[in-house]
Amino acid sequence: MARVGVFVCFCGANIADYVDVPMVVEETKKIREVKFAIEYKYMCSDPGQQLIREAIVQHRLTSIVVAACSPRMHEKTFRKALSDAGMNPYLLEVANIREHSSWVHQKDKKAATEKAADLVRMAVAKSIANEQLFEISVPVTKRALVIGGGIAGIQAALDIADARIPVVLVEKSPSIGGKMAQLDETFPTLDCSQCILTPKMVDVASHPYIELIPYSEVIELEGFVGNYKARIKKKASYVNFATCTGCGACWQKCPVKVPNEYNMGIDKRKAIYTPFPQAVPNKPVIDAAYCTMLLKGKCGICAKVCQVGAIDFKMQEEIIEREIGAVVVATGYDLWDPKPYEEYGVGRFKDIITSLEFERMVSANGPTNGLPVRPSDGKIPKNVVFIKCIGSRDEAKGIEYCSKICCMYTTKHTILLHHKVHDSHAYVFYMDIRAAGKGYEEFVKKAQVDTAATYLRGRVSKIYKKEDKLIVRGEDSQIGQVVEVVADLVVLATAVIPPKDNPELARMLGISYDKYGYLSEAHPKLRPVETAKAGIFLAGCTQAPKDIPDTVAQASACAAKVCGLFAGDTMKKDPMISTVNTEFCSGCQNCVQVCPYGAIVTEEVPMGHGSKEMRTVARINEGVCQGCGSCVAVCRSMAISLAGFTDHQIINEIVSI
Amino acid sequence: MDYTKQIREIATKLFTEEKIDVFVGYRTTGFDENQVPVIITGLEEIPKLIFNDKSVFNLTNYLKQEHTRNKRVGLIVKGCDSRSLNLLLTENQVKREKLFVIGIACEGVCDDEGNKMQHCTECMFPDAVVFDEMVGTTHDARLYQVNADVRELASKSLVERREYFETVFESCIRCNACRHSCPLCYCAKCVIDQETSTLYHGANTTSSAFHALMTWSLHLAGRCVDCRNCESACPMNLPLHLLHKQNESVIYENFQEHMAGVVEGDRGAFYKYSMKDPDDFIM
Amino acid sequence: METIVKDQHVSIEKPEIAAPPDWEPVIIGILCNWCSYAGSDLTGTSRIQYPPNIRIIRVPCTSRVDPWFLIKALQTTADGVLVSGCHPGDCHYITGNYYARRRFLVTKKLLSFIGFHENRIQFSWVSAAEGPKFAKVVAKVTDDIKKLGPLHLYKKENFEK
Amino acid sequence: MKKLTYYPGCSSHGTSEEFDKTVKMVMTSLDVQMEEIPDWNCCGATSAHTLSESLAYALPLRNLVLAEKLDNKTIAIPCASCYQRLKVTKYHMDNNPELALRINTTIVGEGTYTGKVEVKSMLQYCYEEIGLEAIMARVTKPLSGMKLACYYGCLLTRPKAITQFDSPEYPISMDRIVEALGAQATEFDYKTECCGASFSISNTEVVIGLSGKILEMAKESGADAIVVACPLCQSNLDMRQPDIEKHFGKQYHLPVFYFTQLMALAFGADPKELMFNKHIVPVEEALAKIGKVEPGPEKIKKPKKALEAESEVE
Repeated sequence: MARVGVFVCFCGANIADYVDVPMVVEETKKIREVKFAIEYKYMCSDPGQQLIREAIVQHRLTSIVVAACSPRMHEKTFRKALSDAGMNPYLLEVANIREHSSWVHQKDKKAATEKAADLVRMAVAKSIANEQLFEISVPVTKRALVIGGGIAGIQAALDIADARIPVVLVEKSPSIGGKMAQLDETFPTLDCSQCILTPKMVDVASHPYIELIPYSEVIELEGFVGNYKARIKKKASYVNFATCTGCGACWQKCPVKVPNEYNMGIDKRKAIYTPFPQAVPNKPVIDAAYCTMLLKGKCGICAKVCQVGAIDFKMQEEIIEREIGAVVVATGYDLWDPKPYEEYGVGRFKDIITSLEFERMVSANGPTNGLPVRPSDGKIPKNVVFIKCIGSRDEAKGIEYCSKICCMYTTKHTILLHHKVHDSHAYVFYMDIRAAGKGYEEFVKKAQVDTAATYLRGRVSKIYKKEDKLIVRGEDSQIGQVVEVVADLVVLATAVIPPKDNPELARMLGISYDKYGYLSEAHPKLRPVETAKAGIFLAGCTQAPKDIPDTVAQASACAAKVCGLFAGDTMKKDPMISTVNTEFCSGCQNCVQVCPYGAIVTEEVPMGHGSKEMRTVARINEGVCQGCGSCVAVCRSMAISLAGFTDHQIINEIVSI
Repeated sequence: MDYTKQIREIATKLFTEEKIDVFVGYRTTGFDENQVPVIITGLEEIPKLIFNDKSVFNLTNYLKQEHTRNKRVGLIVKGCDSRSLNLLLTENQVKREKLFVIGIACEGVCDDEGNKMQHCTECMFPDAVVFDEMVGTTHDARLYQVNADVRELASKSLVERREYFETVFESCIRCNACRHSCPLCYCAKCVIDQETSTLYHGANTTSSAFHALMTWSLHLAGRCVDCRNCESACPMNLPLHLLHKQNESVIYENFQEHMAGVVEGDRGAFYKYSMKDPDDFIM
Repeated sequence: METIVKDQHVSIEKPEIAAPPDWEPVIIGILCNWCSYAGSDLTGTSRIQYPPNIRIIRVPCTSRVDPWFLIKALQTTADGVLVSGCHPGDCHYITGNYYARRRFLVTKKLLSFIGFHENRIQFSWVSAAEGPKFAKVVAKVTDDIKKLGPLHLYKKENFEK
Repeated sequence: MKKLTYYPGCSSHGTSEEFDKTVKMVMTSLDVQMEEIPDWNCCGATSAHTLSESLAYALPLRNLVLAEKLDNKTIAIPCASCYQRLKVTKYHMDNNPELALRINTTIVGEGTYTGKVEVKSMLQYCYEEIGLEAIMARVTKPLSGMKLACYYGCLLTRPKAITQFDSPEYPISMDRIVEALGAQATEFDYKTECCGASFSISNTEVVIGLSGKILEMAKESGADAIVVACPLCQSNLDMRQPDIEKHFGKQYHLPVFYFTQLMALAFGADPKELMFNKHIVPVEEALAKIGKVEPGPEKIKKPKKALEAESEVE
């Protein structure tokens, strides 16, 4: 038989003025299971809590009901009081007679009192079905995995490592740096991208708490929060990084020329290469798709010229494993291929380039010595048309969303063009100018004045060729007329899209992604860096298009989350999660279907005691379950129960009114 | 519709080629035209098998029984039965590789008086959707129509409906035959028998019948395939299909979902959602 | 969407037993912890007054609400039920309320079909910021149920006495 | 021998007789047997879908269902608009089960749609199923010396999701075909611009403006003539050309051929049989580029197949 103690709070006058508290206590005492009931001025005060502690011992109470303010306010306080008295804290129920009664029925004391008594009775009924629950503690491996070595991954890794937590940073290309390393100057301050990025890259390489694994990919992640195991594939670089000094003799002598990805294919690199001069690590790799030694067994010049014998043509890819507790995904973005814009002649007209190509051209270390040129004849363009929203905000050809950064970088490009070619003129076709950010609007305004660029609000419908010029036909919606601009060079501001292997990555990590392929955050407003899977966080453009300041902020936020997760030796978790009674489970797996966290897996159990025949049942991973109860409601067999909100407890509440 | 010959041929073939251990089919009751399910285990019993428009029962109910579990089973399914089979497959209750399914392109089954059953005239999927071998000529696509009984009752006033169902729940004797005959009721222990619910709903009362039938029909919402095993099993002749068909019409009209069990892997409307679901009934 | 259940807006069910003069309905409110329960707390802290008939039960999410609870409530103690949760898209558990929404519609229509007035079971989306809305919702539900009178249909006691 | 279901559409019996006739000639030359859909009906054109969605799908659906009764894999349709209606209907029948169910019931009695027949435009059929090599093999009088601007119009390749053929903005199938015939296709950027379509009658000025641009660009690309695969495009570019010339005060002299006319010509057919006399803009100047061919009285030796075609048609 349950022995319930009830403690009704006056809350000063807050409750007592509108609810007849002694009357509630009297009513409560009539309940068979209630062995002790008392009112007190402030239950949450020390003496109030002392009252509870004493009553527990004196009356051998098996559960406690505190009728006071909202459980969202003081549930934790009272649970602690129970703990202090040696009672399981989850045997507490709070009847909310302040927010739900005294404050909202101030004109009718009788009704408010009746309601308060009912609420207490419901809480008593529920508490009878309460069970002892124990905080779940999950051991934590204090090491973080960062996937992606762009600015997001670099920032997250540095921030986590600065908290003296070991970080494994995995980058799939030979060098960290990402897209930011390809940029010339950055808006809105026009400071040089390399100048602010490379020190951070060097920090990563030299940080004692960061293990940098370049030219590698994460291929498998198993386990759950605090206890993941990652398998990492190290691609064969054919260069022994341990002995290589980075002298560069190999790539200077290599005879094979390959389009240079770093410069958007505008110039050539060698088959053995470091992606760019400031690469970290500054060690070359051999591109197996082009190296004639690897393809045909001929050449080997690099091995001959290498003083330290670092070239190893027999190198194989290698799988390594790391135990980690949390993952930061920072796989960045890709740029949309404008090929579907056939009416622009993309692919047919050489003098239509993308913004990143333009960025590389005007970059001081770029392939054209910092000058924009027409790819068709190498001449310096005078009239340059910039077209924004190529693929962005275009449901028919591209994607529906706004890529967020194009307005700003196009503005930057008009400035760079103006700086490099003084007698040039820029035309910008735009849909809207979206310059929301610190200093952004000012930047755009200033650029428009300084460069005297012509801004045309409207879409371009066609580009065709007339002699060696491109005729850009579009609408100037502000004058409501079709305009044609004669251009030497057309620059397309192509949309930001998620990396194409994001869905595969998401499936591998067990997190969700949206219809475009961006990885999904747990809550769009309040949990923007967490994923639905505990212990996996998102930084940068892999979640949505972002500029550099936002990316860095999100990366640091990830670091804070990781540090929070690793604050103790074990993670404490609320025990109010679901469990499966395998005896009743029919194995229909509806719960697996509806669980938003993928916390439910299946396992085989014997059909009966000692039986060899097996049947499939559901099992809930307590590390992952968040306790929403979706699975409970779809379980027709009632094999699942949610601790703290069991069917028994809720039905008790319903029938006790 | 008489496929007795074809069924016997296929069953013979299956037993001779040792593809199955048991075959679930129909046989006559022996004293009237009506039929009962039969589970046969060998060639010698094949002459018992019969299939015609009196083959009413949904045989997939037998897949949850002891004598078919873990055996290779040959089975006859009509359109509706095949949909319940699809659901059983989706819900991991049976293994496809253990089944040999004879699909029937069903012309509709008849009641005791020999009239075509009313629900067969409304049937949207007369042809089996899961089968290894198909018997009969398949049908053109058919349109969804709201069950005539549901439509009729729905057009009545609230009070009339309430009075009607009061008599229904009053008549229920809580024998649970509906549940036992339903191929989709396979829970180890039904919720209406579990302690938490028996504690409060009382015994054999109208109230408990209300509770039990409502809970049951909501557990079948989006899953019921309208085979009417429950109605044929009900000793009180309760119009149980009304509850199921009402749920089906709400689901079909509001959620743009497939009919229950038509698509393999589809668990029914309650186990998925759409952002476009109706929201206007919520304040 | 055409609905086949007509006649949902009859003002009053036929009362079998007249309501006693001092009768007050019992309404069970099942609220999700993150939006509606927080919203109802806000109603309290804002001292917005509403009728005292509602008895609130806290659940983590509307997806925890089994239609069975609603049937159980109507069968035992309640004259009406209100279930309230987060607005679509705001669910703390991402998708819970979408699943719940489907179940609610079917349950409501089914109960209406067998003779319960549609207003006996009502649903609302109330966010943690919508304290005033919560008060309005409760006032409306209470008013609706008062018009309908006491619910005796299938009540356990009627059959045990 | 290949077999093909043929849906001629109403314009083949009117403004584009020459298209219909040359299609038949060409197909015979190419060893393709065409079976016309028995009792075919109007595709609904632009009128039906402005009135009723069901009607707009039901009319083409009946044609599709009738076509399924013939035992051929493909329907080929010369008219771009008919093609569009049938293709769109097929797309929705295949991808929109709800709609399919509804529309299927509107043509009760005609049969059930199964989706086994592929819908292609005549251009697509020539390009994909016959193939450039087969076309090239039949050429007896190459069109060498002729520069042609291939104009596709708006419907043959769009919308891409539905037509699944060629590029929606810069198609090349017709260019490849005329190249196979020995002519030179010019780099022509206005391939898929709008010709003004049926505004030709209700608002001629629109057509003069739009078709005028097309002629202007075709001329600029260096073409001697324009090639089309759509009756309405042909009539707009050809019939309105004198008005356009008058309006802009320019001279284009660009005859507008159906691609099948040129195919027949290259396959060796008698130019007199190709109904060039129906054209408004005189074709002589353009045809003179090939050198040998003159639409005059001079008899040209025809290959056997083409002769057969002629006898079949007439």
